[in-house]
Amino acid sequence: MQPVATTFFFYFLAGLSIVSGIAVILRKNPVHSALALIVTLLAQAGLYLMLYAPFVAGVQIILYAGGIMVLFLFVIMLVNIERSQKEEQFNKQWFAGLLAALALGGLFVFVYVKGPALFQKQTLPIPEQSNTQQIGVMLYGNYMFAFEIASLLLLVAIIGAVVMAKKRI
Amino acid sequence: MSGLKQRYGSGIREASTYLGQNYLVVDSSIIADVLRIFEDEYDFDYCVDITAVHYPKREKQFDVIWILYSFEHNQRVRVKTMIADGDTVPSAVSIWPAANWLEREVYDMFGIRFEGHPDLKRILLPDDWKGHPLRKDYGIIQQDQDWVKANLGIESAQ
Amino acid sequence: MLNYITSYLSSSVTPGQAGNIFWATVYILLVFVGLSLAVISMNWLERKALAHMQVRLGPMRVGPHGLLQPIADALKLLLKEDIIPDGADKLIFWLSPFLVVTTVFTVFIVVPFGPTHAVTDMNIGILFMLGVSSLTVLGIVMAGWASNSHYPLIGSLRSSAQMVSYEIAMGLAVISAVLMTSLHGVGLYGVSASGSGTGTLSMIEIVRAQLEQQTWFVFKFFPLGLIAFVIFAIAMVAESNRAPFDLPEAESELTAGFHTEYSGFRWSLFFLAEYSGMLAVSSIAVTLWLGGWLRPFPNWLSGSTWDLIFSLFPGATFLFLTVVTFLGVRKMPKHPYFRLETFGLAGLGACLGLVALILFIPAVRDRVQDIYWFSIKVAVFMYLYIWYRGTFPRYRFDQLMKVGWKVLLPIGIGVLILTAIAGIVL
Amino acid sequence: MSNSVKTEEKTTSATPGTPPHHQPKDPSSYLSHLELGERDQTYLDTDELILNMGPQHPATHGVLRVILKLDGEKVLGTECIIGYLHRGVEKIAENRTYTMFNPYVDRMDYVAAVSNGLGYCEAVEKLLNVEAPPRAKYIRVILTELNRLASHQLWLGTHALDIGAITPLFYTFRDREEILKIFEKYCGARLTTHAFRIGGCQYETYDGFEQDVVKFLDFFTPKIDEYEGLLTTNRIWVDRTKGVGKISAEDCIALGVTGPVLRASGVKWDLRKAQPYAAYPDFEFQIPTGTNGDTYDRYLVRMQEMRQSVRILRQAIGRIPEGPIMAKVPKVMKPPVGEIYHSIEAPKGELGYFIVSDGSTQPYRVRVRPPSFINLQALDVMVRGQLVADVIAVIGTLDIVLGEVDR
Repeated sequence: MQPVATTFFFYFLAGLSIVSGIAVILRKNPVHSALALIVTLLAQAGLYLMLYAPFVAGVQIILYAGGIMVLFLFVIMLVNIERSQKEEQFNKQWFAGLLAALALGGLFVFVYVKGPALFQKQTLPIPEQSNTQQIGVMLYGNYMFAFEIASLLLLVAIIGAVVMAKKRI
Repeated sequence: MSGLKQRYGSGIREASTYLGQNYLVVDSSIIADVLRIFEDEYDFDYCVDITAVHYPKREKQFDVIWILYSFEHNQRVRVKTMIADGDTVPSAVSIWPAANWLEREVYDMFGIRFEGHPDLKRILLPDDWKGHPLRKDYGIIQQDQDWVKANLGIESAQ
Repeated sequence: MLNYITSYLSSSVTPGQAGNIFWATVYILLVFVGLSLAVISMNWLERKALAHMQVRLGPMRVGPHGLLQPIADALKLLLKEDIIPDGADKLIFWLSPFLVVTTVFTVFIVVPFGPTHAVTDMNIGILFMLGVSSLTVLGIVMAGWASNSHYPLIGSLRSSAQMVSYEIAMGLAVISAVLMTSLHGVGLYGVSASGSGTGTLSMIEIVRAQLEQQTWFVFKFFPLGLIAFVIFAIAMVAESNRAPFDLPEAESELTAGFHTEYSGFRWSLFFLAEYSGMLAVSSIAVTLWLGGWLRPFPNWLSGSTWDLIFSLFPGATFLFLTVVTFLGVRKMPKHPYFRLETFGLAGLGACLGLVALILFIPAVRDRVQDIYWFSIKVAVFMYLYIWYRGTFPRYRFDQLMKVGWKVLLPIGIGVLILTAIAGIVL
Repeated sequence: MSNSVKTEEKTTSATPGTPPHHQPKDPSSYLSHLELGERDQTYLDTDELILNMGPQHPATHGVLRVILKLDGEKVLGTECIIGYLHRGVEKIAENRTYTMFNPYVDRMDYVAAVSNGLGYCEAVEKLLNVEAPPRAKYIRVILTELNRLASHQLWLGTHALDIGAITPLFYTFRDREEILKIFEKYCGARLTTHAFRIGGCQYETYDGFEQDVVKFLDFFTPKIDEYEGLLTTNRIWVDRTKGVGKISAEDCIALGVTGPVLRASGVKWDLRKAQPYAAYPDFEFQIPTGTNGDTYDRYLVRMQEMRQSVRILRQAIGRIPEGPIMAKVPKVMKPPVGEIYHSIEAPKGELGYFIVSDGSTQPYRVRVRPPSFINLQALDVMVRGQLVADVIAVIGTLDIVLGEVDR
């Protein structure tokens, strides 16, 4: 299928993710921040779709927007919003943070300007139909070990969380 | 009964039966002990009811009545004491937890205070209501005008 | 232009795949209208069926047998005062019903009513459906939180916990069905040129796989397919917040759960979303396990005679409805008060008869029977939903979690592993 | 867990319609005296949530208001706020004659109005030292047992509805209708029947009364099986009720809990047997008891009680004696000075009347010992440490009627 209005959707989604990303850090109400983060994640899922990576986009929606963010909201609802709204928005590290952000931004600009020289420009032949299958083959073939390590790490995190939540198990 | 009478003598004013029901009139000073003895020694383990009657013409205006029941003997007894307005009665909550709400209701309706009650406050009427309706000097259409005005926003609830 | 419109009619793919925007729009509108109609009729049907289970009549006043009741309800809801609580978070309160409705309706983009009767076919179809429908919980959580009240808050906490945990059992069941698509024919990893018959996430291809393998997945690797299907069928009830898993809106505990503070139009959006959600998950179940649009027994009762007989079913159904309606017309009281209703009912019967006649036309018949079989299967699920509601008490929250995590999840994993083993060994 | 719901004042003070100077009380203040249950031990910093349930709530059976202190969904403590339906029945009694007060008692436990009337009439009869004739006693037993069935049916329907099973409600109401029809035929009223008079019954049974009751019993016996078929072995029902709202026999007695709740805890005590009244000594029936004292046992006990009521009714209807239905009672009743306490086994527990007479036509004091009121006291004990959903189940299983709690 031929994509429609590619440029428009790219700038739309990119802009959306940036604006909502900024909203995440600027909103005082944590629930609003979380919702803005969801918008960011959804916009990114749209970008993945434009990159012919539908599987990644689907996983992005189902895991991040539908799963993790729901848990985020779940936790945020339990905390005292009154208290967090009175707290200061930025602490004293904001300057260091700004520096880091600027450095990263500079790197991006550098890559964008010098990019064509550094990276060879080529279009990879990505078969949209078998994209999902290829991810599967990669994960369970070439990167089997890394994949298993990652899942083990998650298991450790789960156990840690359970131990933290319950004193007596 | 006779055991009680021996122990307290004049404290037991009257112990008799009317229409097949036993009752006991006890001096208010020993009521706590009497109730405790009924529970401990005579197995009256179930406090059926606590209530009061108002006799405005008497010197001791109130009758406070405990109706007790023993599962073991299948018997009821009414223990009664007389107190004046403003006197307190020892609470029976520590003997029978059931007494909790019953005493609150007596307090609500008659204004009799129970000493040692964990949370003596009104139960059926609003907390800031004035007056105790089951006293004989409380008219049947009487109401707490201020409360009605403040809470319902109307002149009269009648 | 006309050519552009007509050229699609002969194609054998969905308008989305064909890149035909006109027909895609038409399909979207059709799905939207059809869905709304389905929700409305479901509303009437639920009230009637539930009423008859409970020895009462249900709506009887508005129209014959309360047929117009849903319309009256909708009017009432639209005219009702729209209340936004004073302490509510206005923006989120306003946004959440729309979010819920939008996500639920988006899901229907990939629902295959027939080999070409879907708005589009994605190669991540099932993932897309699960993903987007998992966003509805966000709307519910937002609604509960934004209401700024205790009951909605508890309702939304419950619903988020419930949906997240049942999604896992649901996903496992789905994976075992997806696995079945690849366990036939070439290649263990399912890498194949055509993509059909081997591992796929596309809704249409999953149904095609069932056609090629000559079996509905519910019967495949018996009883593995059946168990996976049952897991899904239980989890989907929990996902759509229906009895006996309707804890987020448990009337007796939380008054109305997350939508306690909603009224009028906004409330009706939640209502619409709930019923569309039920339809959505039912269509997933039908697609994955019950052969989607395939007619019954394509393997045993094959041949052109059987094809003809089965293709007459849609028309026959409407003919049956027509007959029932006209019997109802004859039974209407003769009192002049009922004259209008009698005429109305007769009119409805005439319309149904007309539809039946149209459905008997060969060209229409062939195009429509897929949709018919799909809808019938979904309707069975809808009836099950009503039936559950009529018979089951409500689970308690900890028991609900126990069922999800300690029963469905282990069984789901077991079925997944066994399916994989069965696929290699058999 | 708490204040994501911003502040209590903000939500409540802006309610339209209340006078501006009226500040509703903060619900948490009601709980200040309670020794609360223990919270789950965690490393997380969580708060309690205070949930105000009622007085307008679909499952509090009227205008009961329960304030719950929750840790998540676990109940740490409860406080019942009652009195929203207080009509001062006891005060009214002091200003009416004995006869005039009779219809008022029907309005207390309005789903078992006949039982209320029976208790009051018998108490006054005792005070007057008269006895109702045997035929009247039999009619009283029949109507009271029918009323017990009706009350238990209403309990079953609403209790099941609270737990989420909506269908039994309609089944029980369908069958309760038949009982109400018999009441209507007998005395013209369906709910607040005022069926009995002091000294006997006002009305002779209508023609075909016996047949109607027998017909009802034949119709009703299979219906009990139908209810049980829907619930008794229903997996979810058992899960929801077993082990929920447990109360031991000792606690029951200490808290004065009576009726099916007490019997479900294993105490075989029924006033119909323990201190028989009316014509109950003539009948054979059993007292069903439970063992665990949980909601499921209370359910089973009440179901068994329905069967026993049917048994009593079958015995009673077969041998109603002939004779007068009214004892000789003076037109103007002036009981001698004295006091009486008389109690009967109402569907909900021990219903007692304590009447003080000063020799005039009006009672000097009437005290009602309402079973619902005292049973409700056990709510806190029964729900501590359980979940919000269990509170609903326990309120349902206590079978309270707010008209009787508040009087």
